[in-house]
Amino acid sequence: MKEIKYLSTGNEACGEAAVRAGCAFYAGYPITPQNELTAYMSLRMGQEGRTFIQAESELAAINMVFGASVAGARAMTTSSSPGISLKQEGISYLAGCELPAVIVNVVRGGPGLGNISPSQSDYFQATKGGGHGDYHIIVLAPASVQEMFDFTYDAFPLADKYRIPVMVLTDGMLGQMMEPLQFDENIKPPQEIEKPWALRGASGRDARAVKSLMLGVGKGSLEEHNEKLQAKYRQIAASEVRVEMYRTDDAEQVIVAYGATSRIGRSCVDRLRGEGIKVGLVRPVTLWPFPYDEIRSLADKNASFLVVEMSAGQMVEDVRLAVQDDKRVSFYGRMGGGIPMEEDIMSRL
Amino acid sequence: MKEFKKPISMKDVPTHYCPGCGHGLIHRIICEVIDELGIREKTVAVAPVGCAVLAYDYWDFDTTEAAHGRTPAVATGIKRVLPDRLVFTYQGDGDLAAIGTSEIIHTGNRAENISVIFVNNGVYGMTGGQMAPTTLLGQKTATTPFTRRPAEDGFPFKIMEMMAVLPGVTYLERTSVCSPKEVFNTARAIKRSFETQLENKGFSMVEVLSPCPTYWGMTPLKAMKRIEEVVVKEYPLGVIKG
Amino acid sequence: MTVKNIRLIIDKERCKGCLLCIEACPRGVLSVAKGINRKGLKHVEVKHPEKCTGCGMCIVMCPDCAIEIEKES
Amino acid sequence: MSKVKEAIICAGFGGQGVMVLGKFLANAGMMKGMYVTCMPSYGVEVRGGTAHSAVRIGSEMIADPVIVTPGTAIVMNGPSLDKFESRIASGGLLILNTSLCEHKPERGDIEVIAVPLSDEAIKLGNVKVANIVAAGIYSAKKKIFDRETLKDVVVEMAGGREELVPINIKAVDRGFDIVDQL
Repeated sequence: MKEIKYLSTGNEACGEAAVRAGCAFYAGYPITPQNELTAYMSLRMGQEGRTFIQAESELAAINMVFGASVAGARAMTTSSSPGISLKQEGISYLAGCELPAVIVNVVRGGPGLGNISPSQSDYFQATKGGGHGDYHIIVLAPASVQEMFDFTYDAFPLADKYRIPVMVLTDGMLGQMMEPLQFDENIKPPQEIEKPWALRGASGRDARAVKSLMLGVGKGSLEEHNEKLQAKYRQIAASEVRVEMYRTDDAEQVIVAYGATSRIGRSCVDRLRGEGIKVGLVRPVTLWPFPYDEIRSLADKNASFLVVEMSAGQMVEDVRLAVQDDKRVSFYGRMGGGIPMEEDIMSRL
Repeated sequence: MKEFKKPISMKDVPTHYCPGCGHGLIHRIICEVIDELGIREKTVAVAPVGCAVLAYDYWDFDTTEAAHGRTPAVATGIKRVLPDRLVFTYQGDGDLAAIGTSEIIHTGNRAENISVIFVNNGVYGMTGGQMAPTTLLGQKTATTPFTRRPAEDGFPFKIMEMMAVLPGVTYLERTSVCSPKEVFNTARAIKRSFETQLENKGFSMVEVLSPCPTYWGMTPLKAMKRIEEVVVKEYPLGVIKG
Repeated sequence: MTVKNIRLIIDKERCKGCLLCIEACPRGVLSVAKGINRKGLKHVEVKHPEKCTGCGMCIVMCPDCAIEIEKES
Repeated sequence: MSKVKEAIICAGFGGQGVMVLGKFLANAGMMKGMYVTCMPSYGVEVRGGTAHSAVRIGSEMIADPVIVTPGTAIVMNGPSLDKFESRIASGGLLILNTSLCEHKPERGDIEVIAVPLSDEAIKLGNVKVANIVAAGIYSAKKKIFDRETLKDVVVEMAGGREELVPINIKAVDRGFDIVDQL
């Protein structure tokens, strides 16, 4: 093993992870603040002799990824909020067809064009479906440049294993900032698994279709298909929750924050602990599946919760679902690109 | 001695299409060409949204289904991953010339080495006979109750002529299925399109003028006559490029 | 080479009665049947098999793969 | 290691290498085994003519890469002085490029090192190394990294343009010399 370490932006770390994870196909479209990622992929995919396409739109990009995934390739697209809204159509089709794909959302402020500052206002869209129909995608929320790499790398085998789109939900701050990035120079792509469902030509077997239109009744009906999807989602919820519990064992007050905001939350915990105040941090790493049980176990110990987000309050609804006592859940959020300040968080504890 | 029978690339099931619908004909023509070229096992097709969405129920080769209009984008993804397969899209005029205009133009402009079979019947069939971009002036549809008038609805969309200016586009031809002669001609054109792809010569597209007796409000025979006498005046047959 | 025993077969359950084959046939072999098929559709039948030369124009125009020809030489 | 908690803003015109300067200092911190973040200004601001990068270097994990109140501002032109002078922490450090700034800073509660950085760079042979002279000044003043570390970073960041290494090393030295002569 030979570790390499260098200063990288989050966007480039994400791109490098995709290359290292064996991403064979990338399609993207320019949008700030993820442009470095598309540019990086154009260089690296070209160097590796893999496919990079600058699509004519986000709609085209996600559907190119759909095609590459149908053909059995590890495929990725990346964008930022307005572009991800356009991609929702394709994500719904990927979910319906049970196709793996990796989608990175470097979130910016909204609604509409909003601004290009960091934001966490796409939480609902990412975790509650986003497009039409009953579906979920796995959502990973990195909080550092290193995790931009690690989680993107992990997203590919997760997508393959469950035949599901996996989203890396990050923001303009994590995408643009530079931090040390370290990984094994000889890191191998995660083991490719058989994709017996892929369409590569009906050679030596019956022809088949990859589709999401289910007009039949009984066997092969949409209801049956959705039951199957839901069973898969239950399985993922049971086995893929990731959460970081920081100094929560004896915590009377718990900050719940993910991604960039969790960094501020952690710093608040350290400072308040220094003053003898029993504060902890829960950082959901998977936003879907959400760590309901972990938060509930703290609620059972009578902790109260302060949810901090760069939004008007989206994840707070999941925390309320977990705690089931609204009086013990409070919220602090910023909505215009401002990052919650430590003083503002600590004054609420 | 030669027998006339169903192509082996066609599943032995009845189609859901209306009597006299051109889709059944064009499906069969494609399957005959695939049989003739012996490429059934290396074909991956992309079905559109529209009446032909269920094409995979009739074609006995691998087929996926794209979101409305994104058909060429999906085909692009497949072809880039599997460059040695025959990849084609099958699209109606709503899918290709309305919601998917951007995808078709850019896929052609990228010189994607795929084939496009564009079925122009001048209406939206699946949704109930609404105006398509290709609807003729003076034609009555569910959404042009006073007929298509340029001031309100614009003009019939000649997508092939527009595509012709793109350097990435290798071969364009417009055919019809209104008579046995034209059916043979369509088969020849589709074969040429597939061969263009198999020889790595780039993007090609065959527009097939096709009848929709149901939403044209006429018998299948009259619909064929209408193509022959009326539709071809707006959409002249022949090689447009290549 | 002479052709004997041309057999024109119409799958009436598949036929939707569009009549494109009748128009295509140069020798008036086909006509509309009196009855209907199980889908309730008027369908085409072979009325004058003796006139058929096996040219296949009917098949060329059939949107439903409802016609086949078998020949023995 | 003593506790380090540096917050630096590097600001100037686009093309003055303030992004490179931020990355340069962050790289030096990383080489010293410290936690670092470097946050470029991006988007609209870049097109507006002035650009800046925010660098944190610390012996503990860094929460927020955004810097509202920098402990140090390295200011390469006049408009950036207008923008950042008021934000520098009381008792903080301002390194000012007087070659491209006609007015003087007004704050009395900060330490100011005013040097014609662009002219110094021209004397060395390339106006573009003004940023590295500034890095030398910062490092000499704060004593967080030594000359050799900075020179290692110069080599590390050369990225195929090795011909630029000698002049950048001279720029590092010049920065240290300027502080020695204060």
